[in-house]
Amino acid sequence: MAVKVLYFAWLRERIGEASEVVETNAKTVAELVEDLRDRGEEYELAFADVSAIRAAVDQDLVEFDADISGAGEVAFFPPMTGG
Amino acid sequence: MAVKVLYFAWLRERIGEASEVVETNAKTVAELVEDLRDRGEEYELAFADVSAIRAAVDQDLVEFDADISGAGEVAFFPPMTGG
Amino acid sequence: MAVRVQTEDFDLGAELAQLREGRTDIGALVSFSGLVRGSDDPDHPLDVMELEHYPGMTEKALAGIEAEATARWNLQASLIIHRYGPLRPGEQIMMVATASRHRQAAFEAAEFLMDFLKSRAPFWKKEKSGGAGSWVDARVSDEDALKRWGRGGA
Amino acid sequence: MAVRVQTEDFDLGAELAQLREGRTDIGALVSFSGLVRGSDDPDHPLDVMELEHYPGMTEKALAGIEAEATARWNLQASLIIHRYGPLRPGEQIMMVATASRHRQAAFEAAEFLMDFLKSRAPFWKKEKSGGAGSWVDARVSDEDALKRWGRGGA
Repeated sequence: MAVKVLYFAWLRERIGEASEVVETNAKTVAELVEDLRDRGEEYELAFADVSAIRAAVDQDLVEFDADISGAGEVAFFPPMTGG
Repeated sequence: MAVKVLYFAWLRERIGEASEVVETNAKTVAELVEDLRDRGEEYELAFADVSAIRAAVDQDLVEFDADISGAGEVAFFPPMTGG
Repeated sequence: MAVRVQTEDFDLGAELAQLREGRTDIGALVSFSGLVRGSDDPDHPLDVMELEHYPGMTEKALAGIEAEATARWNLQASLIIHRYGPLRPGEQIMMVATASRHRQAAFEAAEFLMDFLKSRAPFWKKEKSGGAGSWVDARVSDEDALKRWGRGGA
Repeated sequence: MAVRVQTEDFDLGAELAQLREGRTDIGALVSFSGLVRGSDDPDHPLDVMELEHYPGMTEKALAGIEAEATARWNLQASLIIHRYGPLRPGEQIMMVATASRHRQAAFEAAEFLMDFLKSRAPFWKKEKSGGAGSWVDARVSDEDALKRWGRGGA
């Protein structure tokens, strides 16, 4: 399936894209990360330490074992610093 | 000695005075209250329940056993309701 | 660090703007303002709340409370304004503001100021409805609120 | 109950005045505003803080946090405004305001909103000094602050 993937903050900078459409068979966020790592060195670097990365599926914060089947967009970003 | 005594809120209303100068030999706030009670029915009524009354000596909140020798003013009032 | 006791109203926004004006060392600014609430009982609407205070002691008590907050927390600025006299429903009674580098100090100091103002600043409120007036009782919960600061005295 | 996400500045005083305008059911109004602090290091002054956010998710997250505060406390009114884009030292980043009958609910709800905004609203801050930029790390203490509300999730 095709899924829109978004990157924010230093993830966006390392990957060099704010968003892209990815063809994937991943069923969870964690599987999607594995697929993304195969896309090149900048992805490997960006996703080197997933403990420092948060994910949202369709704009809801989720854990990495979350289902992404049917998801419109999946976003990756560092821990948030609002306020 | 002569001491200035002030009353606030319902104490002022019951006694009918905002302040007065009292001649007393009282050494503590509690002894002053005893002297004041002798001044008439309105004082007896006002000081009937001292648990509902707070006292300040020279504008500092004190307990009823506080010393008043040398005090410039002693004030009596209900529990405060600022804010 | 300032304390004002006055009959006239104050401009909350202008006071907060002034506290931070020209400064770049403040990260968190907290304000509390207390307002006169109307009566819930339509048969006894609140006409006016009369605030009586103890001139002299009031300023001393407020300055003392503010000095203690400043000693306990690292505050960049603070302000207490308290009105007295007749106040109508919807009017501002008082405000406190605290400015600090981080939010926790600003919040804690503002709550500390409020807890002490409630039970240690010499103000008394009389509610007038129709021709009748009644003094507002102190709340036990306000006295209890002081205890969390590890200090029950004046 | 309102949420705004915007690049332009806001008028804290005007927002607070509007929250209580014409009302007599509010007894306590609390505001928090967050400001850009300058650098403590004179060799590396902060030129600008860039706030990036996730359009769409931001509004959804803020509305969700506000709805939860409204469900937990009896609030007469609340407001969240959060800016994004480039901000200079001294500028306002965001504000929350909570209005309630009594001070405890207003204070608690404001602190709740802030704790959740810090760690659950999708904003990221980049500090620029000279030609260099560095992303502000999330603080463990901010994540810990959520735990007191008995809820660790989103």
